[in-house]
Order: sequence, then structure tokens, then C-alpha cells
Amino acid sequence: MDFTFISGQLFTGLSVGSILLLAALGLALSFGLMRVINMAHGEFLMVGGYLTYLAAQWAGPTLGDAYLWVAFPLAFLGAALLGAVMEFTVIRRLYGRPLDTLLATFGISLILQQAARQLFGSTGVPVTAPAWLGGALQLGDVTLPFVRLFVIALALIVLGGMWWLLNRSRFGMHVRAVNQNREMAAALGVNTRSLDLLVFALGAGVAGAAGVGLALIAPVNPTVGAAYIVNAFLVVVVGGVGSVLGGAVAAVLLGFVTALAEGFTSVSLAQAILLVLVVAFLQWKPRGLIPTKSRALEEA
Amino acid sequence: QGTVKVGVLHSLTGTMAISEITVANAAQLAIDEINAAGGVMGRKIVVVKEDGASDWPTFATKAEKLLTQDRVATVFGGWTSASRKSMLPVFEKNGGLLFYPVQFEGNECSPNIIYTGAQPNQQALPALEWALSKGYKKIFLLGSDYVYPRTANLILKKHIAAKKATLSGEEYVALGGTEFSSVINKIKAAKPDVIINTLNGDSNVSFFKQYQAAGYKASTLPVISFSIAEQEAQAIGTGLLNGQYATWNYFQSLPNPANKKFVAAYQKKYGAGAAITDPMAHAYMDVYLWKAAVEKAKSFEPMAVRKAIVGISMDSPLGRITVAPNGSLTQAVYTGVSGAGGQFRVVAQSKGVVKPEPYDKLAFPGKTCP
Amino acid sequence: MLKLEGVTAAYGQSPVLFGIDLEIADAEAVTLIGRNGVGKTTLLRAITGLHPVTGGGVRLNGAQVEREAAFIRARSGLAYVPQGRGLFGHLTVEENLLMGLPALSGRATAKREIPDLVYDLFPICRDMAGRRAGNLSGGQQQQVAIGRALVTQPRYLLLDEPTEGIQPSVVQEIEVALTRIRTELRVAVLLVEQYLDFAWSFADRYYVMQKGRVVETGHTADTPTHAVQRYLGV
Amino acid sequence: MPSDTHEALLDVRDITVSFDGFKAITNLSLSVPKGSLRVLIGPNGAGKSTLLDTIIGKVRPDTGEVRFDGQVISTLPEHRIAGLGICRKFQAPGVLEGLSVRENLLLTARRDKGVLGILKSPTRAEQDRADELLHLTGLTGRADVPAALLAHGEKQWLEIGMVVAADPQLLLLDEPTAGMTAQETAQTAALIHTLAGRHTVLVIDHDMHFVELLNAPITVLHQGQVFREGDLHTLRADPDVMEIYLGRPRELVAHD
Amino acid sequence: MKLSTSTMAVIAVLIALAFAPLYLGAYPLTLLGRVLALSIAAVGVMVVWGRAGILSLGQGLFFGLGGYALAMHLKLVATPRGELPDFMLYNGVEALPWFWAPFASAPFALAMVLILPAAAAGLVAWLMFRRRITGVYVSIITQALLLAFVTWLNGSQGLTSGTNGVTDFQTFLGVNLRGPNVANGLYWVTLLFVALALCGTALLLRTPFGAILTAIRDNENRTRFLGFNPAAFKIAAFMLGGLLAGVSGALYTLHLGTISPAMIGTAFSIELVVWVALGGRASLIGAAAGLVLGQLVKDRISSAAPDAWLYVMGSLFVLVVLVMPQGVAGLLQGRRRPAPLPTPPSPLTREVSDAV
Ligand SMILES: Nc1ncnc2c1ncn2[C@@H]1O[C@H](COP(=O)(O)OP(=O)(O)OP(=O)(O)O)[C@@H](O)[C@H]1O
Ligand SMILES: Nc1ncnc2c1ncn2[C@@H]1O[C@H](COP(=O)(O)OP(=O)(O)OP(=O)(O)O)[C@@H](O)[C@H]1O
Ligand SMILES: NC(N)=O
Ligand SMILES: [Mg+2]
Ligand SMILES: [Mg+2]
Repeated sequence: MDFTFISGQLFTGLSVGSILLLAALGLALSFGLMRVINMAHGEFLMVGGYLTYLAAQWAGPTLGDAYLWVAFPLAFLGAALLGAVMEFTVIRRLYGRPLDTLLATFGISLILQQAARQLFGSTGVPVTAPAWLGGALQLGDVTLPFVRLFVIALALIVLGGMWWLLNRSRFGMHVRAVNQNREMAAALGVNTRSLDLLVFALGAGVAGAAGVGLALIAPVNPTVGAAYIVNAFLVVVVGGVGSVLGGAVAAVLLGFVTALAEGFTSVSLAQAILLVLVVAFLQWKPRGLIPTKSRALEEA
Repeated sequence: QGTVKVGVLHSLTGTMAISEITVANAAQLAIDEINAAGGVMGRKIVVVKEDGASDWPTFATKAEKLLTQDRVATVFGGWTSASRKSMLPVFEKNGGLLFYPVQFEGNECSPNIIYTGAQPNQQALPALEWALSKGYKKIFLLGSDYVYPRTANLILKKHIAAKKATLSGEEYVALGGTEFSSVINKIKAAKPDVIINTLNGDSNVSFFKQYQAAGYKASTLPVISFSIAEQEAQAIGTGLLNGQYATWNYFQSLPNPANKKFVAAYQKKYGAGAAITDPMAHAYMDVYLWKAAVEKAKSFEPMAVRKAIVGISMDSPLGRITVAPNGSLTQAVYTGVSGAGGQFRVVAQSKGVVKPEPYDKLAFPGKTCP
Repeated sequence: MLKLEGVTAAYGQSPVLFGIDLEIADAEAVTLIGRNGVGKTTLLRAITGLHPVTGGGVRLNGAQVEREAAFIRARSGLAYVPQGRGLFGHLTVEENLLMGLPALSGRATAKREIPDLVYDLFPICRDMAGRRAGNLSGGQQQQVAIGRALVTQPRYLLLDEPTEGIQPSVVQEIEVALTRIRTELRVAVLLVEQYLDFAWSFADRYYVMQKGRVVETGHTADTPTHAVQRYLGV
Repeated sequence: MPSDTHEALLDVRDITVSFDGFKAITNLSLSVPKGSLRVLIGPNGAGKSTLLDTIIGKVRPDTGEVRFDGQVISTLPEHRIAGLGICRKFQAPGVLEGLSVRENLLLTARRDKGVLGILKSPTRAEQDRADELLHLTGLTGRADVPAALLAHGEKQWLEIGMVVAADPQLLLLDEPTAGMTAQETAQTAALIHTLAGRHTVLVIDHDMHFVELLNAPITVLHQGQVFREGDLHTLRADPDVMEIYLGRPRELVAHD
Repeated sequence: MKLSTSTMAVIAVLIALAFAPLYLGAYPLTLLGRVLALSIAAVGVMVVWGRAGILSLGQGLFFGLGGYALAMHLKLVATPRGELPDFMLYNGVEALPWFWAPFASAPFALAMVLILPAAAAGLVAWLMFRRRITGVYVSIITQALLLAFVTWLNGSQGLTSGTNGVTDFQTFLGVNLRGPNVANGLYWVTLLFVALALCGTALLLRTPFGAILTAIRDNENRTRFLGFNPAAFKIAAFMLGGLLAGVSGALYTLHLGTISPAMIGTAFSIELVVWVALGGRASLIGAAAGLVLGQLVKDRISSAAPDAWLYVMGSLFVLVVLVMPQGVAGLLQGRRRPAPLPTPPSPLTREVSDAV
């Protein structure tokens, strides 16, 4: 194993971590805070991907590569809208029943996948990264593709925003209060219904925006969400449910573990190794890297 | 009395629907054409369409239903080897007949299955020959982690060794995998001349996006793919695939008249831009093959049809094909280069047709079909 | 004025409240007593909007509110300190107090901050501002919970057994605090209490509940505690 | 009142318990003789509940140890500690909500609590005991109601019934009268008197009427340490205790 | 013992099922046999989830172990003496792997059908419950373990035949599996196992074991302080669930003539849970019937309208959870006992409770 290879794998770890993080960030809201096991989270990523495609179709001819700047708001709003509808029709009836949300949202994910299949065909749609993301940064022998760097930056920006929102803003405090004791928050004048709607929609929107990033390196097709969902949950669990920073550390850690396992064994074995390591890790720290006591979760 | 039932069993939902729906469409097109022309031995074909749902046990269950409840004369279906393997006992137990239209790994010859897709020696080996002839000596094998790529590569490795070429690496990614960073890093370290790609389905999209991001292009490191046809090319985005190679028994661009007619008819029915692929062409042709065999046997009885089908020869969109005694096709092999609109331009083709060899002589010496 | 007219409520199929009539004038202190399980907590929850009424009306400052959501009622000046205190265990004491502010939205006059009076009445809110509320002892939590209710600048304060589990000296402090709340802030208080001596010395009027009904009411000044004891006995 | 460790059923030796650096209990020692009744009072936050938590194994002491009947228990898993005959009533009622009131009592009354032992149905004696306790706690009419549907006070009673049903050597009662009426409080005191002697009982409460009725030696805890020990009369006269705990509540004024 | 009407109804249904070969056609009978085999796993889900409150999304793991244990035997029997199973040959495996060898013996394989899943479930449960991992963590961990198992199966083709799974069986205990009367026999054997699973589990849940599972589900800490070791009971329940899944997997393998990773994956495991939810997670019969009827409906609709099927199934998931959290069985007995599950009684008092 030479130096180039190893530094290449380190970068791989970082970029895999950033993708895991992007896939998981929306879950920090819906799962971490609201305790909604949203199995349709992957489909929000998918929606983000399809909206990127549509943005390229509509805006591409006039804006060229700048379509990407249309894609982000479009994907955010589109996914948020979908999330809002979902919250309004289904999720709000299921607060406090995390295992039931798991089943219901799994159903929704089936519906969304099938809808995507009928709208866009079961074959995926092509999304090509703008030309200015096409090159790569050459550090000695190590190639750092711009697309990858872009995704890493995107993950960091979204992470920072979410952390601030949840831990530093008034809004975040309300959200945390509502999710500890919904009734009491209402009795103190918090409009819990609209807050729930907002938070869930926000989580969905974040996933939608993340979907833009993913579309640049992964396929956009009806089943792409399913590819990310398990890993996204693992990130949240390993990080410690309810902790955005824990999730970030976990994502990077899982990224490095993946890169190491892939680098030194085979890519096909790495996933199994990773999963077993995660389970072993949870033996050691059952509540993840940064644990928060969360009765709602334990009492499920 | 006036009709005959046949089954069409493909994944209409789930991960494999991406490939199989259009294959089912192609079979349906052939059936419609035959019905419009008066049917088979004077009987109209009635299609019983079932969804294998990308789930192998569902394939077995639905096959059982088609054979024991609907009592169909034959079934056209399957894509993955796994689905075929799970249907095989059902067909053998109930004496049914299955037409299987996709390239596969060989090593199997059930009397109840007509394997019309390429055997390894009709796709993988000719592709290797072509690569070697172009002077690519260091070969990297990349595939999805399932039986077809693994077995195809096992055979390729024997031949690479026999031809004194170099195997510079071999990697498998789980079906549906989307992350290729490590793979590309390994490829970078191995510095191959060419990649032989047996990735299936969506993984190809990720692979080519990330391959390009890492600074590769066809001119610097060509990729020869066995599971990328016109349809997949569209999904990947042709920009990413430009100049890359694929090897098949069929391309949409083949100029023969049967193909022109097929392409026109398909696009008329399913949309002008519809891409047409090797498995679709095989599926379309399978229906005509079955019709010819029924007429030759003068019976719809599956085993009689199976017996009659050997030796049948016809001009199809793939060119001239003949059914060999082992139930596979003697057919030509083409290597194409990807260009505009997801179409492939043929750059090399086999000398005449290639006989099917279910068991590779080098990898599995002494094994033959009964 | 807070007024209940024939309020009924149920848990699923089983009715718990059978036509409750009750009235609290502005700045009045009223106590509600009754044995375990007669429906006192349910009644308070029905008033706040946390439990749906199946019939009857709740009037707050003259407006019918029995169909309004709990947060609307909180914004109209209704504050609630539940049995068990209902603090946000993972939030700090200060954050818990800040959580009283949403009740001020839509009220133009209100200053959106924690009134000094809260720290004045309950110094613990300052001393323990940064601690997680869930880690406080019972008595400390009770004080924070009342303090938080005051942050909402209520006109009506509903308290469910605030002395339960509180050390005697703090009970006394709470009594002092509640009396100041009444007199200085002119907040009306509805107090559910098992500790009769406390209830009697604090409240002007009383209601006795039995099996989901109000069975007796009067002025505490006119009625010695032993006269209502029989409702609380076996 | 230090007692000979051989007689002591419960012997807490010099324990310290801290949470994230905050010391809830500091070098506390306490021993309770077999068959005795002991009352524990002290300001909110003094560490009373934490002491019980430590005895039953819910929290582990940083230093020191807890002995029961001569055996160190502060290292045993919770269910083993309970199995030795220690049962606690929690401050907030902790009944088994999905089970009926009777099932709650029957389960606690079982002797054999192992996985295989559980397969045996309740004995006649256990059933009789459950009926008796239903009567004692006034829950006979609610016997088949799921415990989730009980009111707060009824849950309190049920939990007292469960603690008695378990027939432990040591009963730990954390504010058993919280939310009870004066009459119920008196009943509870009477009940505790019938238990003491055969059982060892440690009671925490803030209700001085109740404490008075219990008429037992009192330990005052303050800031995680034993502050005073004595009878109610002495303590009421103690200005320090008044300062930290009793204040000058109405009943004191009335009774003095 | 006096029989309740519901018990009588169940017995009537079982009798009707016993005579099904007389009045059902070949395909419906095959289908019925298969879903009955699956219903045994559903009974396990009812115990583990409905009673103990542990939502395992990895039942496929234990189902798969039972299935593979039998399949390995069947494959060895179908392989000529002295040869390797065909897929090993194609993957360049030269000698029979050590863990395959003992499966040549039928008694060993049959014992493993029971032991492997139960032991694996016991191990998984021990790892989780020893560390007091609960709630959705369990769901996510079981799903991850299942995924690891499936990934390993897929990636170890020389040992497991990978994606294709183990196929092409010929005989079992001397019976030709493709023979003419095998279908009826297999059906009856399956029905026998279903009846055994139902009766055995029903009897078990009537003992205080059933009550303690409920107690643990509702308040694990409290049961601990009452002197019960919740981990032990949860492990026992999980092992029972695993055992039932394993038996189910073995029977299903026999019915289908193949076992492959795709049959045991996450989709399978979640669907299993959903059908149990549909029937009623708190009721044994509900769970089993939910699975049987759900699968039969699925077969029908997916044939009639494959495109609509996913919409139907997705909506069904949502509706079951929203409209009938206790499933159909819960609706049927709704009058008798208010369901305690959906409304956690008073979050207000709970919040500051000392986490009992
Ligand atoms: N979540 C619930 N579901 C069903 N019934 C309930 C529920 N909560 C309370 N009840 C029932 O409603 C009745 C009234 O309960 P409530 O809590 O209002 O009584 P309370 O007067 O406050 O008693 P306490 O003095 O014990 O607090 C009781 O009989 C109780 O069993
Ligand atoms: N899990 C915990 N984490 C952090 N601090 C804790 C925890 N449990 C208790 N404490 C702290 O330990 C101290 C003692 O608490 P404890 O509950 O034992 O008091 P108490 O004497 O029972 O009070 P009360 O009479 O109000 O019930 C309190 O200051 C409390 O804040
Ligand atoms: N046979 C294949 N391509 O799976
Ligand atoms: Mg109450
Ligand atoms: Mg306490």
C-alpha cells in the first residue's frame, strides 16, 4: 500500500462521511427531535434528486450550469412541501408511537417510490454536474474531485445551520420543549401543531437539498432513497439520537471505517464489516457517541 | 379452442423493473404482431402477465400459478439469474417451458428452459479477445456482487491467464451500491489499461459519474460493459458514457431489415424516443421462436415444443440465429462504442455466428450439457 | 372571570365529569378538593384545553373557549401547573422559564422577558438557572414550575396539588408566593389541594368534588375544615 | 443512634454519590436495625430519594458500600437486590400499566421470579394474598381494571399494595402519602405500624402529621449528609432543623 | 375447560383448513401452504413485538438460518456422492467447507433448524438486552444485523451460493420433492406446525410469563426493582420468536424449493411485521391470520394490477397504523377492553417521574 493510495482512502473516508452526513442530517430533526422513525426519509433525498433533474431541464437551457442554484431552493421547497403534507395527513396522528411511525412511513416510502416510477419511469433520469464541478484538485498524486469537495462543503454548511438552529435559536428551544412534553408546551402557549409541521417540513427540506448534492454523484431513480436509509439511521444511532454534532462525528467515523475496510479488504465485504462494527460499538456505547437521555425513545 | 395462453413473467415493480418492464413490452409487441397476423396455428395468443416484483420467491410462486392455474403453454420471463434459478424447479416439476432472454453465466442447462441470451462465450470472451487485440494487456474486473459477474469473471480470469495478459485488480460492489470512491482509488493504484465492467443496473450511474469526477475518460481508461445497453446509457447520461464500449448480441443501431421493422414497431407503440436493448430484442425474438417451434411440432405441448425448437433458424433483429441442441442460440457478437443519444456504433463483430457453450472449457473442464 | 357551565368529560367510553359548574372571579382564590380519582386533574385539564370536553362550556373573560386549542387559551391568560410539575426535564431551568414566553404572542402590552418578580419569589430560579430541570429535586421543580407559569403573565393560574412532596418550609414559601401573586399581580388562582390547612388559609372559596360532580361549595371563612372532611374521608 | 452492625439489616457505609460532578450524597452512613421503623426527612434535594436509589441499585455509589443482612449489595444487579427482599415504593407511582390491578399484585407476590419459575400459575396462597391486599387498599372494585386507567391516588395505593405483596424484609417508602387526604394518610400510618416488626421499614415523607403518627426515630438528611437524628419533638425544637426544613409552618404554631 | 367462542372459531377454521386439499385447486393449495408456513414466523413476531414490545426488523435473519440449515442438507442430498454442490464448483471452491459437512446428516440438519435460529436469536438478544438497548435502537440494530447477514450471504458465493440462493433440491428424507403427492403432504405437515405453534404459544402466554412480558413492555425498570430480570425474559421471548421464524423458514424453503438472501431481506422482515400489525399485534390469531390474509390479498392484487399494488400496500401500512393500531383483532374485541397502548396516560406525571 503506497502513500498515494492511503491518502486517497483518507479522502474517500471524508467524502463517504459527508455523504452519510447529508443523508442523515434531515433525520436529526425528524428522528433526533421528533422521534419519528421516518422510513420515507430516503424518498425526500430522491425527490431532491428528481427536482434537480427538473431544474436542469427547465433552467438548464437558459441558465446553463447555474441551474444548480435553482435546484437547491426548488429541492428544498419541494421536499419540504411533501414533508408538510405527510406530517399533516399522517405523522401528526402518530406522535409518541415511534414504532408505528416506522411502519406507516415505510408504507409512504413504497407509495412515493411507485409514484416516481410512474412519473419518471423506472429507469433513472440523468443529472450531470455543472462543468465547473467537473475538474479535480490535484494534490501531488492524490486527486480531489471538485464534486466531492462540493458535497463536503455542502454537508458542513447544512450541519452548521442545523446546529445553530437547534441549540442556539429560540425556535430550537421550542422544538426541544415540544418534543419532551407536548401538552405542557401547548399549555404554555406554543402552537405545537404548526411547530411540528414546520420542523418535519424543515427536516424534509434539508433532505431535499441534500438530494441535490447526492444527485451529482449517484443515480436519480425510484429506489435511490432506499440505498441510503439504513446507513442514515445508523449515523444517527451511532452519533447519539438527538445530537447533531454526534451525528456529524459518527458520519465521518463511519466514512473512515468504510474507507479502511474497503481499502484493505474488498468493497463487497466492507458493508458487512461496517454493520458488525456498528453493532459492536453499540455494545460499548448503547446510546451512541454523544448520548442524550431520551425517555420517549426508550418507552416506545 | 380459439386461443392459447402464454405467461409473461417479469419484474414490473421493484429494483429490477428498471430493466424488465421494457423486456415485457417487447414480448408483448411480438405477441400483438402475431395475433394481428392470425395467431399461432390459428389460435390467438392470450397473455397472462405476472409481476415477479424483483423478488425471487415471487417469481417461483407466480411461475407456479402460471403453470398450474392458468395452464399456459409457455412462459417468457426472468432477468436475473437468481430469478431463473428459483423458477427452474417449478418448471421442471410441472413440465413447463421458459424462454429466458438475458445474458447469463452459463453452467446450467435445464431441458425446460430455452436460454436465448448470451452464454459467457458469446459476450464476455469475445469482449476480452477484442480488448487484447486492441493492445489492452492490464485488465481490471469490476462487477456487482452476484453470480453472473462473479462467474463471468472467474472464466475471464482463466482466459486472461491463458492469454498471458495481466489481471490488475478485481472488485465487487453490492447490487445497487452507489459509492465508488474506494474502487476508483484501487483502480488508480492498479493502473489498468482497460476495465471490464459487469456492474448491473443503477450502480453504473454512480460509477460513471464518479469515474469521470476522478478525471478519467474513455480515451485514458476505456471501460467495456456487459450490462449497459441503450436504455442504461440514457439513464447514465450519454455525456458520461461517450466513447465507452459495450459488448452484446444486439444493438439498436444494427442495420438489418428485421431490426428496422422491430425498432419502428416498438417506437410506434411505446414512444418515439424509446431505447431498445439486447434483452428486449431477445424477448421479442423468443416469441417468434416459440411460434415457429409450435408450428413445427404442431402442438402446444411444452416438451414437444422443446424438442421441435432445436435446429430452428430465423432472421431476427439480431441477425441470423439458430437454436442449438442445448437450448441456446447460435448468434453473432458485437462490440459497440457509445455515442450520441445513447446509441452504440458497432466497432467489431464476431466472424459469423458463435455457438453457445454453457460450460467454459478452461474454467470448468469436462462439464457438458446432458 | 373564568366560568364553567355543565362541563362533562370522559376517557374513551367512560365518563369522568358530569356537568361541572364553577366560577372564579378576577383575582379570586378558589380551592377545589376531593378524594383521589374524583376528577380534579381531569377538570383542570379540561379547562386548559388539554383534555376535550364532551359537553358544557368554558368561558374565559366572557369568550366561549371550550373548542379552542390549549395554546390559544394559554395566550388568553390561562396558566397551568400540573400535578407532577411538567417541567421540560432536558431543558435548563432558565430555558424552562423562557418557555413561558410563547404565551405572550399576540399580546401587545406584554414585555417579552422573565419578570424580576419570578426571581424574587423563587430565588432558586436564578441559583439553578443553568441546571437541567429534570435533575432538580421535587420541591425545586415545583417552584420553577410556578415561576414558569408566572412568566406567561396569566390572569388565571391553575395549580394541581402544588404542595405534594414539598418540604414544609417551602410549602410556606409557596403559600407566601401565591398570596403575593394574588394580591400584587391580581391573578386569580384555582388550587387543587389535599393539604386542607393550606388550602383553607389560602383560598376565599372552595368547591368539593365527588365522583365527577361538585357536591358542595362555600366560603372558607364560613366553613371550618372539619365540616368538609367527611367528603374526603372513607 | 449508631447500632451494632450485626443487628443492622441495612447498613449504608460511607457512601458518596455524584452526578456529573455534583455530589448528591457525601460520605453518608446510616444503619437500620432489623424490624425497626425509621423515618427520613430533609429538604427537597437533600438526597433522600438518591439514597433509596443507591440501596436498590438504581444508582451506584462512587465510594462506600451498602450492606444488607451482612452482605454487600451495592455491586449486585437490581433484580438480585430486589430478590434478597428489598422493595421500594417510588415517589412517582410506578405500577405496571398494561396489567390489571390484580395481576400487578399477583406478579409482585410471586416467590419464584426466574424465567422457568414464571411458568407456574399463582398458588392459592398468592391469590388469597392478592385478594386481601385488594381489600386493604380499597381497590377490590377495580381489581380487573388495567392499572393505566387508575387515578393518581389509586396508583399510589396500588403501589403500596404491591410493596406489601412482595413481603420484603426491607420496605422503602418514598413519600407514600403524597396526594393523599388526611384520612388516607392516617390509614397509611396504621398500615405501616402493622408492617413494622416483621418487616423493616424506611419511610420518607414531608407530611409532618404523618411523621407524627408514625412515631418513630427520625433521621434528617441535608446536602447529602446526615444532619440530625432524633424524635420529632426534639427536632421540632431544633432551630437548625427549623431553618433548613420545617420553617415555621402553621401546624407548628397551632400545636405548640 | 370451557371453550370460548373465539377458540371454537379457531378450531373450526383449523378443521376447514385441514380439509383444504379436498376442495382447493393445485395452485391455491400451494399458495395457502406457503403463507401458512410464513404465519409461524408471524406468531413469533406477535410474541416478540405484541407482547414484549420489541420490534425486531431482523426476523429474516432467524427465518434465513432455519431455511438455510434445511437447504444445506437438501443440497447435499441432491449432490452426487463425492462431488461438490454445483455452485461451489462454479466459484472455484475445491473442498466442502467444514460447516457444510455435518449437514449431510438429516437429524443434524433438522436439529439445526431449531437450534441455529434460537441460538442466534439468543445471542443477539443477549448482546442487546444485557446492555439495556431498547425501543427503536433494537429495531435499527436488528435491521443492521440482518443486512450484514444478507450482505455476507451475497458476498460469499462459494459458501452460500450468493444472490441465487441454494436451489435445485431433489429429495427430503427419501421423499421425492417433485413427486405427485408431495403437495398435499407438505401442506398437512405445515398445518400441523401452525397448529402446534399457535397452541404452544397460547398456552405459554397464559402463564404469568405472558403477564411479565407485558409488564416489561410497559415499565421495564419497575419490573426490575420488583425482582425480575427483564433481560432474561426478553431473551427468552426473543429466542422463541427466533425459533418460530426458523421453523417457518425451513418449511418455506421446502415449499418453494429454494432459499435466497432476497427472501429474507429487510423488505421481507418489515412486511412480516406489517401483516402482524394488520391482523393485530396483541392477538395470536390476529397475527397469524393477518399474515395469511395479507399475503393472499397481495397475491391477488399484484396479479390483477401490479402497478397499483404498491399503492395499495403502502396505503394499507398507513391505514392500519392510523385507523386500527391494534389491528383487525383489536377492532373485533375493541368493545371488551379499552386498549391501553395508544394513549400513554399522562405524560405530565411521567416526565419528572424518577424514571421508574
Ligand atoms: N388516562 C386515563 N385513561 C382512562 N381513565 C383515566 C385516565 N386518567 C384518569 N382516569 C380516570 O379518571 C378518573 C379521574 O381521574 P383524575 O386524575 O382526574 O382524578 P383526581 O381527582 O385528579 O385524583 P388524584 O387526587 O388522585 O390526583 C379516575 O377514576 C381515573 O381512573
Ligand atoms: N440523575 C441525576 N442527575 C443529576 N442530578 C441528580 C440526579 N438525581 C438527583 N440529582 C440531584 O441530587 C440531589 C438529590 O436529589 P434527590 O432526588 O435525592 O432529593 P430528595 O431528597 O429526594 O428530594 P425531594 O424531597 O424533593 O424528593 C438534587 O439536587 C438533584 O438535583
Ligand atoms: N443473468 C444475469 N445478467 O443476471
Ligand atoms: Mg389529580
Ligand atoms: Mg425524593
